[in-house]
Amino acid sequence: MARSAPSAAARMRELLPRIVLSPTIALIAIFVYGFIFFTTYLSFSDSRMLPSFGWVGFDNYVKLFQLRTWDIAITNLAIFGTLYIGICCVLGLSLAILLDQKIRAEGFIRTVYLYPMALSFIVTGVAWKWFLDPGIGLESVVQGWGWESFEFNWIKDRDMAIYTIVIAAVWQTSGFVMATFLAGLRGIDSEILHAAEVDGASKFALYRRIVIPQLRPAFLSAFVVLAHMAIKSYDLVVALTNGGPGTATEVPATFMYSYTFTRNQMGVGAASAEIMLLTIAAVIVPYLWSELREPKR
Amino acid sequence: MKYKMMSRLMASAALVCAGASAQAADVEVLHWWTAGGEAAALNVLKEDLSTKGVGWEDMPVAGGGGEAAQTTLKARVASGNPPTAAQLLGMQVREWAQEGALGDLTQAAEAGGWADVVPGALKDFAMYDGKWVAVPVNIHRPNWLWINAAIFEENGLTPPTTWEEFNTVAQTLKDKGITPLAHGGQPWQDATVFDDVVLGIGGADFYRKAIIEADMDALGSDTMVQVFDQMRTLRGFVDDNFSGRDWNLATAMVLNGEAAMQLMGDWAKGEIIRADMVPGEDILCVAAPGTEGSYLFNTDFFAAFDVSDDNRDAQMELASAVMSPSFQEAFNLVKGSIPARTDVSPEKFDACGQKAMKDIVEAEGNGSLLGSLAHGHGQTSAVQRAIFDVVTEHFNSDMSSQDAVEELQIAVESAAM
Amino acid sequence: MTLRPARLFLYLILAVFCVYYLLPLYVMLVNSLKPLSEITSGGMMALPGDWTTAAWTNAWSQAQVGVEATGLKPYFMNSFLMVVPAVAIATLMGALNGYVLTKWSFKGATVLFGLILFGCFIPFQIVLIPMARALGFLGLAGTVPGLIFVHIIYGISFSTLYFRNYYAAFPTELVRAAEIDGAGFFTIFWRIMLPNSGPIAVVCVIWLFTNIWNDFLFGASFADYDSQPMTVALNNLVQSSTGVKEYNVHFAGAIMAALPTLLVYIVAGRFFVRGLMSGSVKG
Amino acid sequence: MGFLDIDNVTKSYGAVKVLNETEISVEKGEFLVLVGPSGCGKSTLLNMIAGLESVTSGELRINGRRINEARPADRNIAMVFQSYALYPNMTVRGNISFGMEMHGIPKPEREKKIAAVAELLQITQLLDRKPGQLSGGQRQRVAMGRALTRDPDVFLFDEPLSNLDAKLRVDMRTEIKKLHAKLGTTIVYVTHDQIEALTLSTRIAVMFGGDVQQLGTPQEIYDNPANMFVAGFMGSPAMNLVPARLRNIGGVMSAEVTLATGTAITLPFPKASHLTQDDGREIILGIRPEALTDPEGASRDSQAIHQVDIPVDVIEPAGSDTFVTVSLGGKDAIGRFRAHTSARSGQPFPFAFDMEKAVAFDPVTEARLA
Repeated sequence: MARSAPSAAARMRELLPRIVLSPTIALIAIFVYGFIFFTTYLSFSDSRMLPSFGWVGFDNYVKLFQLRTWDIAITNLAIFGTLYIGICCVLGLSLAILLDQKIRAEGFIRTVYLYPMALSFIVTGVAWKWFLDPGIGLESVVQGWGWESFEFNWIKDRDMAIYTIVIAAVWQTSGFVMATFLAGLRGIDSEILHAAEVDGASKFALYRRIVIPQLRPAFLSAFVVLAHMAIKSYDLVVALTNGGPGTATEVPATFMYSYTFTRNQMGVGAASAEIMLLTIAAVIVPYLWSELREPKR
Repeated sequence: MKYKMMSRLMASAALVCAGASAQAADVEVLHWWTAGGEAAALNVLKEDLSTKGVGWEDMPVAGGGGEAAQTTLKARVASGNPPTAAQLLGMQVREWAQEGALGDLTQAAEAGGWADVVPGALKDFAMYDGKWVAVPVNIHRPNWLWINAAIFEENGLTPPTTWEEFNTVAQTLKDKGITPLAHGGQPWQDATVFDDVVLGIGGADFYRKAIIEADMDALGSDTMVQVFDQMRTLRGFVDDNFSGRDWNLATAMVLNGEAAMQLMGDWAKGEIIRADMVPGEDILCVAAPGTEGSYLFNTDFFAAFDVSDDNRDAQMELASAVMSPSFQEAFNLVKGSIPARTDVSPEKFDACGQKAMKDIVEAEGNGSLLGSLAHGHGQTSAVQRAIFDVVTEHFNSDMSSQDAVEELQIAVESAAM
Repeated sequence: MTLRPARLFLYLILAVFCVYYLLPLYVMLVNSLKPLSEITSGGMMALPGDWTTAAWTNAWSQAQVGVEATGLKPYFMNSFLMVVPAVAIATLMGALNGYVLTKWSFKGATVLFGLILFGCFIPFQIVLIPMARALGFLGLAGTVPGLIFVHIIYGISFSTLYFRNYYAAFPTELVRAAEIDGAGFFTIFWRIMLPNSGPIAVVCVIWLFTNIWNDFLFGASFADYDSQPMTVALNNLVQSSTGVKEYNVHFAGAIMAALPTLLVYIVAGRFFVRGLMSGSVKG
Repeated sequence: MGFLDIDNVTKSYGAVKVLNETEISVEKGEFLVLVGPSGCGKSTLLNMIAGLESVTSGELRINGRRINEARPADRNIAMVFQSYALYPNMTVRGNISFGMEMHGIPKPEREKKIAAVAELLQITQLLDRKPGQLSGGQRQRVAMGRALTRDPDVFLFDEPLSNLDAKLRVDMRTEIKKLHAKLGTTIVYVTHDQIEALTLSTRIAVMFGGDVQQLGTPQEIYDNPANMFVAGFMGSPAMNLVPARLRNIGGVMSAEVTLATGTAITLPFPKASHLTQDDGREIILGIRPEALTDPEGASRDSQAIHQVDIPVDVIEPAGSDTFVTVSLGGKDAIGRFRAHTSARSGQPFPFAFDMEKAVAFDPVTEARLA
């Protein structure tokens, strides 16, 4: 049977969605992937103050992994990332469950929990620094109340300073995670909950066995947001400790910034950026995989 | 009003005579003097330029002692849209000049006779390849020791002139329950102290060899071990809360008697004056122990970037205005530093300023006018920060001096590569 | 009401966390209302002995930010001029992308979506130098459109993610019905999709507005002297290295700089959970 | 050539063929129902007619015009969706008027048409409400109203009643039938509900596995299902499919069925008279519940009533009828008795087999033999 050729208008209709999508694709291709490629090249180059294109092979990577600060940065990221994501999830979920108990002032409380997300650490950095400073902050205030032996000097303590970063980071994002979980909780069919209650499930069992397993999508999106924030966290560290005491709270983001822009060792900075990108990819790609496979029913 | 018109006319006439394009463009200045007195002092420059028909486009980016401004500068240069002038420290001037990003001010320099009035050590940074590429705005001296006079008087102490004396004085104070040294644990502050100790213990030649020339033997020498020993000793004279503290909070400790001394540059004077105290009287200023006769300097330059021809005249105007004695005097009176030209009268400066102006002449004479490592006049950014790493790490941990010296050598070697 | 003690305990826990979240804001607010002398004499948590709004007026219109003592006032406008178009365009493009990816999907669209999504995760520091070059190349260096352009690029991944997930749950039959009714690609988008995207638009706008308003790095690097955004000005006010630090003014300025985003959260916050519910949390 | 021609049409997604070569010709004013279980290809076919899915091969014609490439809007069709697909942001009026607006019909004319359609469907008082404020039945009417304004050549219905409760469904079914009678438009209607198919249609296409299993009037489909699938799918309770054996007893054909007791009964089977050569052949005997009754309830007109005593397994009174289950050929078979039957479970009872209504299938090909 002869199939008449589709008209120009029909072809246009066919192409239109792709045309609409193409500016985005072009922008992303250049300004995300192109730049990643550029950085990759820089990481193999002798760039110092500004990009330069002399090829030096893996020198920058070798140098990078010999640097103790990089070691510290990686270790800190592991500690920070684990605690930050873990605590945010647990706290966010707990708060969401508590808030889901038909609380009277829910709107107000939710806003209070959520607002830190609105503030950058350029804004709250000084307040946090003061609050954590034993001389003027929490320690001195509590001691002023009469609890003389109270100590809270983590920010001055090389071994503990990274945990103060966790405290502030959790402060900023746990409300957002709470909102994500709350949305997940509200999305659960209430009939299932009634059914479980009729079955005699205790409140605890109800959440553990029925509710939390259904929050998997919320967990996933919270995890992705948290993971990329953990790896990208820069403002926070700069505002609170600027990497100190010593280099105790250096993280890859501050390391990369400092080598690229302050120390004029752009090649090493680019190498560290590559490692960060690989880490991000290792976290994100499996997520994207699972996310995007599903729609192909 | 009439006068202003006249002067503007004359200025443009002068430009026409000079054969330059009469169109006076604006100058865009990237700097990190963003707040308080220093920013207001810069306004003097702006006003001055506006009388010459040159507009001022202000591009302040503060943070990390110019680190944020450096990032901005790189972005601006990379985008092919550099500012007319940018505030830079000495080493940064040299690094940008090496990248070929800077313009040429020689014409203005010759007209103004700058070569005769600017100290040689500064000229080394302001000139590259025989051309003037930047103009110095001020000379800071980081190697000051600030002393709370009342505390010393009460305890019958005299200002220490060597590190040994310092240790004795400090121990006495510590025994009496007074924090001897106010200090803020930030890398640049640690390095400021380190500078003083290297210079005080090793002397000017050692400082030049170890810091400025990054000589491996000097860096690995016993003298360097002694320097780190002294750093360890100093650690004992600092209160427990020092880490991360801003320098001005440390100064405040000296001002309100919580601590007796601080090793800090002359910008601390601003805090002293604001607390209604008199530098040189209530708060004594002496050279850091063992550095009397030497002068570490820290100069802010306005580097001229390679801009289009239209802007070049305005750029020259800016440079000339910066170098004018009246601006140098007015600005540095506010800033706490001393003028970058030697022919400004010390009359209006306070006791500490006058001492600095006297000391710098002496130091230049005996070859001990040296660039400060902590403030970007000792080493390239890479090496400088590598040394910061070791100094800070050592100061904040229980690393042995021997280990620190080894680390220092490795760090400098790897960063210099 | 038999569970009274448990209920009380519940409220107690929630209240404790309210304190945790409000503390930094409290510190900032209290200290912005004190004279500087009260701050330096200690007592970070104490209420002001001498209430004064001097620091606020100072930060708003008198404080030295750079050469001129303009306060933060002029920078507000700069930020708005940058944020509003960037948010509007990034949201619209995200909506269009989401619409195409879910309702006009074609072979390879999912892969493209995955590639777009990865843009959410790129650390901004690494794009600084190449972006500067690109802007210079495009003639957008140091301009407001240039800054808007940058924010759109790195906002679009998020807006596409939000709208794509939302539209995935949006009944396709509506699109089909509109097609049969004779509506074309764009008519369906304007008349059917967008009017029904309220919840997710709120989420997207909140997210983008906060991120772009709070951005410092791009603002400091790509703005010109006359377009520096609020965050850069605030930073200039707070971070001066060798100047005197007026903490009360800093805090007042900081709260001021945060007011628009705070307001967005307070006003639109209740739609936020609803918006999250309606799509972005679903897998 | 009919009014709507589905000419050798197929649909594939990549290698997967979801609709095999399909040939249906619909006459003007006909009410064609596509019925079948989910995944049978009926919705795909409908969407292809609507232009929402592309045609892989073959040709679609309306009124002789090829429409394969035409935009949905240009096919002069209207469609009512399962979920009604009302635009939630528009009022009822807006929903009804949207399509006309898109076709550039001027406002006064639109208003007039809306009024007329609203009148017809009795939704005038709902015109200014949003879909969210309507009940299921009201939404259904609005969705039909939206379709009606178009004066389409062909009306497409995609399971329009499946979201309604049982009572409303019956009411709306009647309404749709009335509407068809009144307007006389050509309708293609997709459902999985065989009762809807039987009650509404002038013709039915029973679909399964991407094929049209049988195309015919409701009567043909019901009485003479083309194969075991159609037999089992159409009618409720479903046709009893009983394993049996053909017997040629002196030139007269019979079906032999084994009871649970082991005894075989022989049922004279005049319809199989053309199968005299197949003595002993295994067949599946298809017999509808209303052809397996109590003797008093048996059809008076039938020439082939055969009565047998069989032990009753289960009795299920269902108001107007009573369903009686017995074991035939090792399978449960259901008979439809009158309401007040004296049959008792566990006891033998005389069953009347109406063999005029019985059919036979080949157990392997499942096609009808007789």
